Amino acid sequence: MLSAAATLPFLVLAQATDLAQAAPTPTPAVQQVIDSGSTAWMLMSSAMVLLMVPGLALFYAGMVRRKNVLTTMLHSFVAMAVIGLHWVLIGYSLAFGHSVGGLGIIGWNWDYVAFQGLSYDKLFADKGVPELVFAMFQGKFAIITPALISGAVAERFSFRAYILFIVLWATFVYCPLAHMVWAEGGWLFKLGVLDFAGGTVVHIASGFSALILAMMVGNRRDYPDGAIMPNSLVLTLTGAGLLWFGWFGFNAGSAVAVQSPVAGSIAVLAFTTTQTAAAAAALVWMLLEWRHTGKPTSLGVASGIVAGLVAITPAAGHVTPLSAIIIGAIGSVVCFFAVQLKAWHKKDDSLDAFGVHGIGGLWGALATGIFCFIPVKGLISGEGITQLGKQALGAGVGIAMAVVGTLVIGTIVNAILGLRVTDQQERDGLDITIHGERGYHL
Amino acid sequence: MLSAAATLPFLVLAQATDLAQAAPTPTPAVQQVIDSGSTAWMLMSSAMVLLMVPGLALFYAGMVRRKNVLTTMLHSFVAMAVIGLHWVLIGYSLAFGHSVGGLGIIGWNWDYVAFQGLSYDKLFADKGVPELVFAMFQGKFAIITPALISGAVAERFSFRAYILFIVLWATFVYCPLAHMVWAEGGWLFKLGVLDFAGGTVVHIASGFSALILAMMVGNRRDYPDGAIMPNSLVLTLTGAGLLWFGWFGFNAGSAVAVQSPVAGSIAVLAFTTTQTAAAAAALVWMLLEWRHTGKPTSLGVASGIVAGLVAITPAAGHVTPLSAIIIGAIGSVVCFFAVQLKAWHKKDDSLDAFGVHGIGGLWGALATGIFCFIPVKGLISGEGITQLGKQALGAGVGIAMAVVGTLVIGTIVNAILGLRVTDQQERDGLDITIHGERGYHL
Amino acid sequence: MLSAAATLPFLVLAQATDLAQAAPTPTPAVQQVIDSGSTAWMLMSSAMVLLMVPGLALFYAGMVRRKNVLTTMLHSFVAMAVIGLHWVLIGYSLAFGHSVGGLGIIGWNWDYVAFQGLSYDKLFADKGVPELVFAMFQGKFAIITPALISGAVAERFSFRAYILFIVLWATFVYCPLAHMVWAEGGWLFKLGVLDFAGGTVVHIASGFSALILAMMVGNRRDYPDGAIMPNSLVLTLTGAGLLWFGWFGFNAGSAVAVQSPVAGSIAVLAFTTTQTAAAAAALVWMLLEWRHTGKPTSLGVASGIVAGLVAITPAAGHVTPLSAIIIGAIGSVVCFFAVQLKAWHKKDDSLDAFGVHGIGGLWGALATGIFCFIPVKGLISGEGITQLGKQALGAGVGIAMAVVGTLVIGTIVNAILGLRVTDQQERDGLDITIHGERGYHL
Amino acid sequence: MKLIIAIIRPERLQAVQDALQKTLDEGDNYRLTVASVDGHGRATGETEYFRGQEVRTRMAQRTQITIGVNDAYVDRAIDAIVNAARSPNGEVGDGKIFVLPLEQVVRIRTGERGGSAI
Amino acid sequence: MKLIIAIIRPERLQAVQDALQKTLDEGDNYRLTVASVDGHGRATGETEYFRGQEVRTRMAQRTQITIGVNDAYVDRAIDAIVNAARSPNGEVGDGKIFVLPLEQVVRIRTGERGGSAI
Amino acid sequence: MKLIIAIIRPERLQAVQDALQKTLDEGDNYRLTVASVDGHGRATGETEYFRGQEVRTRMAQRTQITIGVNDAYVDRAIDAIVNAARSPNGEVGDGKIFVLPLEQVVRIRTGERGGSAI
Ligand SMILES: Nc1ncnc2c1ncn2[C@@H]1O[C@H](COP(=O)(O)OP(=O)(O)O)[C@@H](O)[C@H]1O
Ligand SMILES: Nc1ncnc2c1ncn2[C@@H]1O[C@H](COP(=O)(O)OP(=O)(O)O)[C@@H](O)[C@H]1O
Ligand SMILES: Nc1ncnc2c1ncn2[C@@H]1O[C@H](COP(=O)(O)OP(=O)(O)O)[C@@H](O)[C@H]1O
Repeated sequence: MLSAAATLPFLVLAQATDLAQAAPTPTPAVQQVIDSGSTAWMLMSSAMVLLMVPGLALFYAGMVRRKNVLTTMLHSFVAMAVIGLHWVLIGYSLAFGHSVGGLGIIGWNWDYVAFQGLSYDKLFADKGVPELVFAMFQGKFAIITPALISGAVAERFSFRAYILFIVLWATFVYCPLAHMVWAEGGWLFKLGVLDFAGGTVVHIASGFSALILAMMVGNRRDYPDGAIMPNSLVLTLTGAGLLWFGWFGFNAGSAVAVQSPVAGSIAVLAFTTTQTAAAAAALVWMLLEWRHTGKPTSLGVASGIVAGLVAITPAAGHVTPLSAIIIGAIGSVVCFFAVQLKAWHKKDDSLDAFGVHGIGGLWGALATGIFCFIPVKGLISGEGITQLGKQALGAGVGIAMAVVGTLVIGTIVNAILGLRVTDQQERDGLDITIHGERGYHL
Repeated sequence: MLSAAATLPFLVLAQATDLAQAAPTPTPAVQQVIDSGSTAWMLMSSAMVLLMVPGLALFYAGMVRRKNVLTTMLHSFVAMAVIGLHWVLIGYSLAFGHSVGGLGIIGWNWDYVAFQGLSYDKLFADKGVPELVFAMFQGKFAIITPALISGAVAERFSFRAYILFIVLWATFVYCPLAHMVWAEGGWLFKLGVLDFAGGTVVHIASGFSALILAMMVGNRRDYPDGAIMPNSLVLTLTGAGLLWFGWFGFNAGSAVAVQSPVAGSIAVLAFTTTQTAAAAAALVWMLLEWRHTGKPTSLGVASGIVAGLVAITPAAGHVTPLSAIIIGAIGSVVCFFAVQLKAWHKKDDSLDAFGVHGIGGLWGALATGIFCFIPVKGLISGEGITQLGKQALGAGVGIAMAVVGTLVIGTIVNAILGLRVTDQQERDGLDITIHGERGYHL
Repeated sequence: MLSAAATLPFLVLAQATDLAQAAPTPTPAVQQVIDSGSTAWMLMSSAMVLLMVPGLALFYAGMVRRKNVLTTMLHSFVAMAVIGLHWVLIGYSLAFGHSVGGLGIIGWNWDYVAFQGLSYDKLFADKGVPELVFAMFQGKFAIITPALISGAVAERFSFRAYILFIVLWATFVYCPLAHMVWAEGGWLFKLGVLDFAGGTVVHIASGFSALILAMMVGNRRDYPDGAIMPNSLVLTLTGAGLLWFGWFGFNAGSAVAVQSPVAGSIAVLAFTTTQTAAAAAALVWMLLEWRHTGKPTSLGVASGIVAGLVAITPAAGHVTPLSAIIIGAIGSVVCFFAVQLKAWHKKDDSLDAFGVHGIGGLWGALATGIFCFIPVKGLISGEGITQLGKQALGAGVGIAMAVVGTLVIGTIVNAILGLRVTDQQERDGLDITIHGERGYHL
Repeated sequence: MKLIIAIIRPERLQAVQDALQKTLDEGDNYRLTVASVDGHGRATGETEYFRGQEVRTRMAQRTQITIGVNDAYVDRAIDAIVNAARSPNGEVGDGKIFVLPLEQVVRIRTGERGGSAI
Repeated sequence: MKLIIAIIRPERLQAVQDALQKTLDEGDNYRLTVASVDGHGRATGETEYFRGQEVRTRMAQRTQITIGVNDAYVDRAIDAIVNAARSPNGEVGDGKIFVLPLEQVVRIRTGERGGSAI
Repeated sequence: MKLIIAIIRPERLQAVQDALQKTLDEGDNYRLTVASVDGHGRATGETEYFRGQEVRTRMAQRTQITIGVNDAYVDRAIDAIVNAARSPNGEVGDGKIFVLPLEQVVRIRTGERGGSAI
């Protein structure tokens, strides 16, 4: 029985190609047995992605002023609560249910509501892991994605509005996009768009939404003249460390979509590219700064790490480690300049969610089409720009969904609750005025 | 050989029911081979539970005043040292050795002393993992449980007394309770009391002990009028994040007791319920506060997370994800009000170890009897209150052990070393007066 | 097929002995199948060792003055970037390539450059894991080792010089040493020197280099009279917690070198000894302080944890849990006194990289020869001092490489860039003068 | 006008604020500025340890309050502080009050000067 | 000589520094000392919450600047601070300036005393 | 009585404390209050960077000590501070000492006032 499973790794390539060609594969009852190694890895990956949320909280919180440190952390923590529930109740069904009308735009499965029909012993496709752990893993992505947006609107966004916004956004932007790109019946998936761990679904979606939302809510009152200094870059670096750690789960855990056993070659490849891209990007960002201002900053290194991780996300299991170095390095360059542009356009994307996630994700999505070699070959493998074209299409759809979705949802939320805190609240800090707390009593 | 193992998952239900019916199953030599996936997951889970200890240190340390931040962290860290050794030397033997006299109250095995007889290649029951990793996993529980108590007596407890207390408490409260509830020969185990990952053994035991100890040592000199403000809620939130992460190991790793492969369906179920309960509880606590005081606090979200995790602990592998949402939500409500009661009874359970762990653990233990569906069916499965009755009995025994044990041990320690620091030490802070250090030189 | 794999655990002992006897085992095509459990564990271990780097950053950063907190963290973070790349580009080839000239001193494999020849589906030896994950795991060791050195020269070392230094040091000290001790063709490996997870390669090498480098760069201007106080021991304790967690990956992951499945008995044994040694050492350090100064400090507990982890590193998979307690306890004693010696010799090994890693690693290397029982037997198994002799040889080579290498590289770097910042920079702090940032704006 | 600088125990701040508010709100509005400081008083010889090495250290955390008052309220403010900040039996470490002559006060909001600006 | 102690909003510090520098650099060199403080002004009744329990709290973060100036520059310094620290319409919380007589100044570097040492 | 406010380098605090203790303990008891501040002196134009954007910043960390002394000890205290706080060759950034007239001192513990309360 298990020996049947044991031959599977050799089928990965073939399979993955199939997936990419994407006729809704009828899942045959190939693998009826739990593979404990794969399950262990998925459990672990899911836990690691959850840890990225506090990691993000620290990363962001370190960059705001002391008076807003808690509200900034809460943006991430409350997503764990709110989207954590949303996913179980309806999110998973919307993203991974049967394509409604076969259109490949959104899913729905009454069975999946509150996981009622997901029996604990139901396996996921032919991957040898329980479907629940796949659902959990994906749920963590749904949590962190809206939390990423919060960086763009830090220090002035209404907390109530934020909660309503992320619920609507998860429902009408994230879940459809995840369905299109990742679900078996999704139209972009069927088209063969590659997005290994979420360059489009996670980073383009959150990054472009972030920019729009920042423009809708307007600049901080002290931006750009108020000497807004980070309360503690120690937190930011710590957060970057946790993010890097968790990202291994994010990327290497995403092998669940393409291979069995899950903890196999593709997972390891994704792990490796994650590491090399992040290292290259961190170094490049630091060198750019060194050249530019004479000061290699710790925030620069942290930003480079994240930029590299973002850039490699869609490509992680599709490219070689060397390609990953290039993707990370270029990712750092484009993000660095995207961030510098702020000095010119003066849109207060406070913690550079757009500059890093939007631009980094876009680059990564395209780079996947350039550098991929498995399961399909891309530009540098001499297979022309077909895949690059698909990638551009995927990215374009992601951008469109993000921009339009955020404009509409933002307008609605603004009408109901108002997007912005009062001037007095902003000045005195959101921690004390909204949450009745202070970050430090030192 | 392995294909024999491979059929095991399908036996889980049957097996687990057996366990619950609890005639001391003679372990046949079914599984002679290490299952690397299960072992990987147990290694990982053990490491994650260890990480909960620094997580707890941060969670607690953030809430005390600056002058006591280190001593509060040390309460957790020193448990890693002291109970870490205690467990290896005698704790494991007391908890998981053969029932002395067959009474099911305490164990002993000379072989287990200092793990001398635990050959590194000895497997644990039929679970396909080395017994050493089971012992390590359990050892982490033994470490964190007394550390939980420290929250109730923060900022005034003598450090020497604390060390003596936890050694005695581990010996005379924790180990017997673990034996009764979890060891094959334990009488509560044989009776069919369910405690998946320690609602009774860990949370009821520590929570009720915490209350008693807080009453024995008395209120802090500045309580309740001294405006005792948390030195850094950033630490508390970070700690809550680490706890949530680690709790996945705590709960999903506890599948080791019921299934093979360990990293299988029940582990995944426990993982899922852990996630949903925590999310629901965090949201509910925040909403209660919002209604109550108008301020949704970050400490409230953190407290809700922990309350939910506590409540689901005994039920994790026994209930559905939807039940877990309800358990978490109600857990948050009962803990929230238990904590508010302090304003009335004025017992200085400083960081609410009783309010959260005692009450949350009690609710979880009972909720298990209400919502369980596997391996036995509970109230909502229409099987009546039999299981609920067993759960109440288990909880009652846990409470009795905790209360009596703490009264006796506390009295003894008080007689030998005194429970409380001097007034001067308390005023100037324990960090400088006892440890000769300060938390910050900022 | 897999059932062939399944019998492997029983060969571990035999195999391991073979390895120790060390004729370059021709790797037969025994294991052609990925073992997902072992791969899961290696992925996890690699991620955990990466997390040790931010852990180390926090551990060190907490101990320096506020004005140098970021530069101290950067020493670790920049190693992730720089050595992260170095390893992929040439490090792995130098350390694990074919022995150049068969001398067993350094390796080289054009194939390994940039991992070009490491196909993602190539397995590692007979361990059932992809070679890429082995390379990643080892790469994390290469990152953290030079970062350890930075503790000795904190608060005064030039950032540029540091980067150049670690690149050269990784190339000319670390990689050769790793080759000699761990590569199949390494001469010390062939001789049977045991170094389970890096007592010699990691701790002796970094610790002795640290001392030399501290002497070359000279004392801090305020040492020893300037009341140099740690800016936040909260960070140091948090770092110690992350280090302990990550060290489980460090040590138990190192089972990859000796057994299949990797996540098996030896991994569990290493996990257990890691835990017991750390606990014993933490307790002993605290008690020593208590006796010595009357104050059991939190830094003492943290230092003890690290000392114990260092001491057990080379022995982790070779000794019993009880031996580990002894090794940890003695490790704490020797490190404690080594650190106290500073008051006498007045060499400003600022954060005691030598006292803890150099001395602790040396003790551990020797202790391995005393206490080992698997795969070879040592002194206390009554097999005489053969193994102890080999261990002493290994340690001696490590020390020699470190001392000579650091002297040469330090001299070169000093000539090119200067090792030390200006007096003004040192006085105003490296964060603001070199990196243009401050750790806190509280 | 005087500038009162008082060094008190942190845990007394709330009581002091209450007392000052009661006292000052009749006339001046109650306003003050608070800083975190370290006090070195009688109890000398405190030491901190860093890996076994002794370091002379700051004694204990204190709270410094700065408050500008009109002459009429100086004594009342002092009394209020003394009463609220003293520990039950008056213990070493309770702190000090310093009264400095204050020549000018300016309210930034309005540019107003003098007693009415306090 | 006077010692000026001003309590301002943190976000105004940069503007105040610029203004002071412009004003003072002609004569004295511009130098000042900055501390982080908490202000309690008009807006009383702020509360913080700790697990549902209300605690009276410090109102808001303020920045305190201390600056020693020669008599000739006192008014100019005050004006510079007022102008730079005032929020657009002058709002409650903008802060205060206190002017104290300063009897002596010593420059540690040289031991110099008096006006030239400022 | 005078109130001495001195701004010094943090690394000089211990030396200053020792010097003051030696000087003051004969008469007054040695007591002082210490705060962490940021100094802006001669060296203007320091910048900090935030994602590539320049921000004018606080120059460097300084320690402020506040000490109330009786008239007889003022000069001795100043000398003690100057000697202990000066860097070997007297460098820019060594700091300043301000001496303010002090009208009243109250010991909270006893309510005592005046010179003996210092
Ligand atoms: N002369 C002084 N100058 C500056 N600060 C002082 C002085 N006397 C007391 N303090 C401050 O007040 C705090 C408490 O002083 P305390 O020990 O209570 O004085 P006393 O012993 O006179 O009651 C000290 O820690 C210090 O911060
Ligand atoms: N009399 C005073 N004594 C001490 N500090 C004061 C005084 N008045 C104002 N402050 C400080 O200035 C800050 C701002 O005061 P503010 O509310 O603007 O006064 P106003 O209402 O008179 O404009 C306060 O938070 C407080 O820190
Ligand atoms: N006139 C002043 N007012 C306020 N603080 C001052 C003044 N002069 C100096 N300081 C403080 O002293 C610190 C050191 O000053 P410094 O640059 O040494 O002065 P100088 O160049 O006159 O020796 C400054 O950073 C500042 O904090």
